[in-house]
Amino acid sequence: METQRRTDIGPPDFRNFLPPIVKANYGKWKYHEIVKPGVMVHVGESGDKLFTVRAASPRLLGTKRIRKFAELADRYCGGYLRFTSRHNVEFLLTDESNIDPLIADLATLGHPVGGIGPAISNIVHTQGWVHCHSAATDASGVVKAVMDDLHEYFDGTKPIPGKLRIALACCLNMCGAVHCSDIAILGVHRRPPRVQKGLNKTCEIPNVIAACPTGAIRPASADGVPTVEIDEESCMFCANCFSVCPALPLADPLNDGISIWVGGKVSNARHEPMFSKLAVPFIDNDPPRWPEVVRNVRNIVEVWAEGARPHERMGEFIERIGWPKFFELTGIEFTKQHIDDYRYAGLSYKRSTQLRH
Amino acid sequence: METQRRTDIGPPDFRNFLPPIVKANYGKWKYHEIVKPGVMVHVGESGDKLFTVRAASPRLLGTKRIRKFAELADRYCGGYLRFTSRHNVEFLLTDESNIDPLIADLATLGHPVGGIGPAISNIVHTQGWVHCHSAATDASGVVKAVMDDLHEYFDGTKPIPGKLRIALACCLNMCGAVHCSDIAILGVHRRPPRVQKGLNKTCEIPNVIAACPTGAIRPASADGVPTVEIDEESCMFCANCFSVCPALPLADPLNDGISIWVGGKVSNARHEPMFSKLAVPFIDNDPPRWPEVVRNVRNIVEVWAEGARPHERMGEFIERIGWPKFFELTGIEFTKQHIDDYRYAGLSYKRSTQLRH
Amino acid sequence: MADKDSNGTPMLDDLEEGPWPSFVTQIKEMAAEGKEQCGQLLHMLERSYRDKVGHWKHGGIVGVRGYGGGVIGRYNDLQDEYPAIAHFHTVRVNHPSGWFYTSDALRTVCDIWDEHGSGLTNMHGATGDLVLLGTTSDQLEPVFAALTEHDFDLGGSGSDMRTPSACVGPARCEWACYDTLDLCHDITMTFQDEIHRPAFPYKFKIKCSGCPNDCVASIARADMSIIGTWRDEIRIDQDEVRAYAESGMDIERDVCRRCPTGCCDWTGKEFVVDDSNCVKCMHCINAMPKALRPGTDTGATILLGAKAPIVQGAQLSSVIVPFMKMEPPYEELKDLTTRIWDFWGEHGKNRERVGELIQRVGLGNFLEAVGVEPRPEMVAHPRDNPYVFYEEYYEEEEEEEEEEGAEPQSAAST
Amino acid sequence: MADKDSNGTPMLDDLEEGPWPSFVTQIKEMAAEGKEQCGQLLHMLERSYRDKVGHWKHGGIVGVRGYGGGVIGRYNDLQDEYPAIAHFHTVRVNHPSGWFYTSDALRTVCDIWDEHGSGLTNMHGATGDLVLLGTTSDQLEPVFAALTEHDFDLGGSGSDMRTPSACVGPARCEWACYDTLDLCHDITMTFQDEIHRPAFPYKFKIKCSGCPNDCVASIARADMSIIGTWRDEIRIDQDEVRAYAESGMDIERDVCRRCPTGCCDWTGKEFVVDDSNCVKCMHCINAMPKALRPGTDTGATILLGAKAPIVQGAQLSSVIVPFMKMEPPYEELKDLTTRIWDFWGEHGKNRERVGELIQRVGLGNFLEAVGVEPRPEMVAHPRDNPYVFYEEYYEEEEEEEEEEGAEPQSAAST
Ligand code: SRM
Ligand code: SRM
Ligand code: SRM
Ligand code: SRM
Ligand code: SF4
Ligand code: SF4
Ligand code: SF4
Ligand code: SF4
Ligand code: SF4
Ligand code: SF4
Ligand code: SF4
Ligand code: SF4
Repeated sequence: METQRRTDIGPPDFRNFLPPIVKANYGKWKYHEIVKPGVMVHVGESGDKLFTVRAASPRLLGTKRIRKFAELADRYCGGYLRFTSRHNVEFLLTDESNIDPLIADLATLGHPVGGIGPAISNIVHTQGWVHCHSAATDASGVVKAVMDDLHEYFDGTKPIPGKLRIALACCLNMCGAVHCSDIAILGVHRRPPRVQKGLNKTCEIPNVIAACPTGAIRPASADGVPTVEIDEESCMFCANCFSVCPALPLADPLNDGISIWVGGKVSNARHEPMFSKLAVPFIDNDPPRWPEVVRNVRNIVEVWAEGARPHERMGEFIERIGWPKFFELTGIEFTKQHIDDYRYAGLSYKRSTQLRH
Repeated sequence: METQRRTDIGPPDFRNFLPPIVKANYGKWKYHEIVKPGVMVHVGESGDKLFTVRAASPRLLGTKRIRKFAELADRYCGGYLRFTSRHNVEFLLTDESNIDPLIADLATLGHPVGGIGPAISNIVHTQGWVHCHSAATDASGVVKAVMDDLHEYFDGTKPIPGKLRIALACCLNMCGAVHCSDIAILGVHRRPPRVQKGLNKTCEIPNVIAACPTGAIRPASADGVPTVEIDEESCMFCANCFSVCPALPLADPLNDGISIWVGGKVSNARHEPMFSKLAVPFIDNDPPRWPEVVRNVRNIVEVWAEGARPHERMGEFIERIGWPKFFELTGIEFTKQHIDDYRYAGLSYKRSTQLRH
Repeated sequence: MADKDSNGTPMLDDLEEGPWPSFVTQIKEMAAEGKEQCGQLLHMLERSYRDKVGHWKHGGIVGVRGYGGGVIGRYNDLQDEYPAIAHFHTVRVNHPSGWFYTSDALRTVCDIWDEHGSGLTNMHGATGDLVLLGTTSDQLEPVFAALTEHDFDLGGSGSDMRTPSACVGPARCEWACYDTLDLCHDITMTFQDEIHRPAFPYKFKIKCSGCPNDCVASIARADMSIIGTWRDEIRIDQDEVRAYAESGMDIERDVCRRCPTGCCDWTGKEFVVDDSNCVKCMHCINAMPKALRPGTDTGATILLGAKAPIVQGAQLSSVIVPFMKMEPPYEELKDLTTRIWDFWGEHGKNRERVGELIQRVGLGNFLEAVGVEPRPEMVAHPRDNPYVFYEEYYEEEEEEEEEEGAEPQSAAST
Repeated sequence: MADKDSNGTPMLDDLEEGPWPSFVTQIKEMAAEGKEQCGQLLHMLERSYRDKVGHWKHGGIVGVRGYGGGVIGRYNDLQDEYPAIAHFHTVRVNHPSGWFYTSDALRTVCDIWDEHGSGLTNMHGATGDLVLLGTTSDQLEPVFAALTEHDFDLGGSGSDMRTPSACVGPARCEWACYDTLDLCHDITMTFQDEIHRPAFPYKFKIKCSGCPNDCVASIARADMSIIGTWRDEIRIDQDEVRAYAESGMDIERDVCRRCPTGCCDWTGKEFVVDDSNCVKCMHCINAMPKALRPGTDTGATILLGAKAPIVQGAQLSSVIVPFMKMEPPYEELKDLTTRIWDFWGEHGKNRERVGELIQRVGLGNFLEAVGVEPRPEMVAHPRDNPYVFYEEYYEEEEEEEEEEGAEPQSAAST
């Protein structure tokens, strides 16, 4: 038996999963055009045409739905499909006449088509209460509520100036890599960890102390047993201590919630990549639909859609009009929390007189 | 007697020193024009004309020369003159016909006229070996050598695209505020402080230890007497310890010298103010004329004068062409020393793919 | 509604409404298939919605024999109430480069997961893995056996090399400056041991984007970002440029004025690029895909260090090799990678990412250690503070004799 | 040359050659006037040129009665060889605003200094003082008496308020947005005690520039930078603009394209400014002084914290009041300044400049402490890291009772 156990074989070779037209035109594509919302065509130097239909996905998929996707792929494109880096599903067609029937079937199945070109695509997100122990909010539920509200920006009903990327992470670990998104939704804790009894049994106290960037954790002892104590004044709720020690939970119904960030980008197009900056410091968790989060995101999207120039990403737009104007247009209040006070804080102060008055 | 001792009277009221034409047009100037190198006219709403003749000064002046300036002022402009924030002397004339005779007299006295408009003005500088204990190089001597070489850029013989500001400081205290100059000449130590015997008598050991930003200073004792020892590996020669403790001199003939910095600016015109960045890490002290420093400064000036657009300051020019191009054009070698490794180092790394190849 | 309330998850039921596909529906579908775990997951999640707090505990170390990564252990804190998801571990399956599948391949995975797990997945995880969401410890070996039997293998987790990912690249993109899919597959195969057996100070991620548009967000999310670019001229089809102009595009305003270096011009007849000042940002090409294409002397820029903010603050990757040709067997890249791992392995602290290590020791020292020459392309600008370290200084003859010190006297820099 | 060599300072003699006025000539002139100090200074300096090291020692505390600042003590380390400059202290004389003088005023100072000192000066020091360079301890009181008798007073040194300085401003500049000279003189008089009696954690400098050109470099060199600006429209004389165009200026290229916000346009006939997006950078005005002028609703931006790099790195001042009207008696500004000094005096460490204090406690906390509302104008951008401090959190009823904590529970922020 043992001898038969296969390990370190790696993933299947992608070449076995490429449609013939891709094999034929591999590396020889000439240009692409957007045919209509959610549909684009790539034309090869050979003249071959590959049509891509991009459909929305909740990312959390049951095998039943995946089998449905497989069925559709068999029916319309020889069984070839792929998923995108933003978790949409893409069907790769050669027969143009299959596009509309496919879109119709997808609609019945509940998957709108869109997200290509100047549009809001799927929200990159994370586990939340569905599967993670570290979450300060849910992921899938917030995403569903926000995209229900913004779907017209996905399916092309409402045209916008350029790409707008939204991401969500349910804690500061930022598995959704929200630190570079046009709009980022971030779950945050706001209460210091509560030290659990028997911490010393589960955790290495020196590691725990070392884990804290602000030195808020000190060794202590509770009736003879070694443990730690938290200097609550210097805790900024990063949860790094919890990552290394289960006995320091931060999750707390009254103090957990969501913050909203804006103006990040990843691409090198025009402006170099940028981090997202704080827009709304805190909104209470309000399941199932987080109405305040939804309202704030829409508000920000609309301000941008209204004012941005073609191709202009959120961060480029804000840099052009200036942050004071951004806060004025969105009606978001500028507070002490918006002013950086971490390591590089000083570099974010305004060190010139170039101001609009 | 005591009662007669005057204190806290402050400086004389500048109003008593203003020429009548200035009093008459105070705050009511309309525009100015550059008449010729070193001469400009300010025209009041009244139509009055005030001519300014700006002459170079070594800044270090003996009373004899100052009396000469006073004489010239009496002869040509009713005794009114001023000095500039870059230490030039300005004569304030109302009678246009006095300009040339004044310039002639100044020439005989050895003071070229210039520095107005797109020009290299006087070098803001410091004490150096003439009067400071902290100097890693001389100030006045280097300034003299550099300006002897660049005087044509001051007196207008060689036109340039915009203002170019040079400053010199003889140690990292930067009294010349060289941190924001188009070209900065900075004296640097490169040998850790040498602990003098009897340090404990002159210095507070805890203060000395606290003064070191890199924690390179440790308490120690030499045959029973408390003193400090220097971890030479973590010393970067800032001399802050010396500022608080005379028993820790850094000055050293073999290791002191000059570094050259570029691209800083102060004005808010066009680009926000910028810090100077390292160009040449180290040049040996080579009195009396520091030929390598002079050569490097001229080289940088010429590269800029050659390539810059109208009004474009050094830093704006370099940002436009890119730092790699700057090093290529000047032939200055890019080394490990150019890469920041202090507190905010990470923020100076190139975090995009926007590169010229 | 009535029947919805009856199943006791009114809040989640509400999330089935609306145009966007619902994850709740997905869980319910699988519950309806008879997956008890999914029913209980649904109810525990509803409870989280009421309590406003998660009910998962810190995961213990679980996995498959011989591997140190690929499985995320997960247990709930209400074991008695939700026993079917008492363990609910995640299995990270290494996806095929570019996330390409055939319907058969997908069905194979579904069959395996229906047999051994909850039937729930993430297509895909944020790192790129095909995430199988929720199974019990005893099913880990069987699921692994079934997967490998069908040519699938696990991805990374813990302090190992994580599953690399790549943009669609040459398979469907005219802008791919190197073969992202091949490189991604190649390094995944080369570094199987590093992926499966955690031996690093912390995680290490590699992401491959074919051009500076960076469609896998590698500059923000990968310890090593490999981003395609070119050295020669942008290819221009002037007729197509004119066609864009005629179709009403304001080329001067929307293309030229948005060029970061202002190095392109529209004469009204011709689109002119000063390629020596082009920083390969892609904008003009993005705006006129039918008219413009990257050059043909292509390769990639290698950048290091991107990561999330925990705990010193987020980082974007920074340039370590401005331009590298990208051709199989990618030796130059692999050598560099190993040298980086060696230095990191030796000097990295526990849970210190490569980007943090570089900032701690200084880029200059890091370059020396991994044998790369410093170049101005690696910095946005040279240092603006005067705190330069020098490793040695000169001493006068006498001093030397006294101290018997070498001249120049040496002291390692920090 | 012969006679030059004979005086034994060949290196310095060489620095008398060349077109630029020579400091050596100045020292020699005063030596020739019979100032022995100057002769010895020259020879000691020549020695420094040979040795490549200075010969001055750390200055001890010297000064005039009742003052803690204004004099920099200086002693050489070769007392026996150069006794005439064994002490060679610097006296910092507070200059008149804008460095305006009459010939008589200059002669007065010369008379005093010829009598009591070396006759050498710096016109002026980098902070702005009229620097009297070199005298002996016993001459300090007499020189002070003579100066005050003629209406001059000392400037600052040590941990006090330093001599403020101002650009020429309304006296000779059409762009002055407030009366820099009057403000400079007014605060100098108001804060005489703070200038003469060091009571701060460290030095505090104020510099007044009439417009964003910042001709006294206040944003780089002053703990408090007061820089003129305006709120209304740039005044435009279109005829003069056209005159510049006719005279050959490329307004589109050299003015409009260099506008940081691209908010001005040249139609070929008219120069149009979108003042709502103008950031008052001065460029278009600088380029066309006959045609453009700042608006008439003028005031100043107040910034804090500039300093040299010792020891945490250099800082430029940052905005604390985006726009403040600047009219005598300048109460608003003086109140703010005192509130800042109070907080700094209480919380500043020894040798900690205001800019360093702000970075240590955080701008947000600093604003609270000095009673200024946070505004987006104060930052280049909001924070990009998620590490937000909150001073309080909520607790549930039970917890409270247990802990008898107030709700919300309070904890001061750092
Ligand atoms: C399919 C996908 C790659 C993949 O392997 O999965 C992809 C595919 C394409 N991208 Fe992308 N991008 C994809 C994720 C990204 C990402 C990553 C992300 O969003 O997390 C980025 C970086 C986003 C950012 O900067 O924050 C990205 C930034 C771009 C850009 C630059 C946009 C900009 O102006 O900044 C372009 C060019 C353009 O759209 O003008 C682009 C262009 C394209 C083109 C047109 C390239 C081509 O010629 O085929 C492709 C389809 C058009 C379109 O609009 O989607 N793609 N693209 C990804 C689709 C995600 C989705 O489902 O929506
Ligand atoms: C006299 C003086 C003020 C004083 O009270 O002493 C002064 C006077 C004038 N400056 Fe200045 N500036 C003076 C130091 C400065 C400084 C400070 C410094 O150099 O340390 C700066 C900031 C320099 C920097 O950014 O690093 C300065 C940046 C400017 C600028 C902006 C230049 C730019 O494009 O960045 C202008 C506008 C221009 O020249 O186009 C300007 C313009 C002017 C004008 C034209 C203003 C006017 O309408 O009268 C004045 C004479 C023209 C000229 O070119 O000198 N002045 N000016 C200073 C003369 C110093 C000297 O002897 O050369
Ligand atoms: C599953 C996934 C989120 C998702 O829903 O897709 C995920 C889930 C977790 N991440 Fe992550 N991370 C996931 C992609 C990321 C990414 C995005 C990426 O890889 O592009 C990041 C940001 C980029 C980066 O690596 O910095 C990310 C940054 C973190 C961090 C912070 C690491 C850091 O150095 O800052 C942690 C904390 C830790 O490692 O202790 C973390 C830790 C975790 C843990 C293991 C929680 C923990 O501390 O043990 C989460 C397990 C959740 C669960 O129970 O399923 N996860 N994590 C992603 C992996 C799926 C996959 O393999 O495809
Ligand atoms: C005389 C002068 C240089 C000159 O030749 O003009 C000067 C000379 C000295 N400065 Fe300075 N500084 C002078 C303007 C400056 C400036 C420029 C400015 O004020 O615009 C700066 C940079 C701006 C700033 O304040 O940060 C400056 C930053 C320093 C520092 C660093 C302070 C810091 O926080 O970084 C020190 C070190 C210290 O204070 O211990 C210093 C210390 C000194 C000392 C007292 C040396 C010492 O450590 O005791 C020097 C006395 C030299 C001597 O023997 O005459 N000097 N010093 C300037 C004062 C003349 C005047 O009053 O007009
Ligand atoms: S972001 Fe935080 S809570 Fe969300 S999946 Fe990642 S680690 Fe878990
Ligand atoms: S949450 Fe972060 S800041 Fe607070 S104690 Fe834990 S590690 Fe320290
Ligand atoms: S820069 Fe340094 S050496 Fe020069 S005067 Fe200032 S403190 Fe003295
Ligand atoms: S010079 Fe600076 S770094 Fe070196 S020991 Fe002194 S204080 Fe420390
Ligand atoms: S990164 Fe570039 S090559 Fe890859 S898919 Fe995006 S646009 Fe195409
Ligand atoms: S790729 Fe970018 S930088 Fe190059 S020409 Fe086009 S827009 Fe300009
Ligand atoms: S700062 Fe402005 S107002 Fe003052 S002199 Fe310079 S240009 Fe004139
Ligand atoms: S002052 Fe500056 S920002 Fe304002 S219009 Fe003129 S150039 Fe533009």
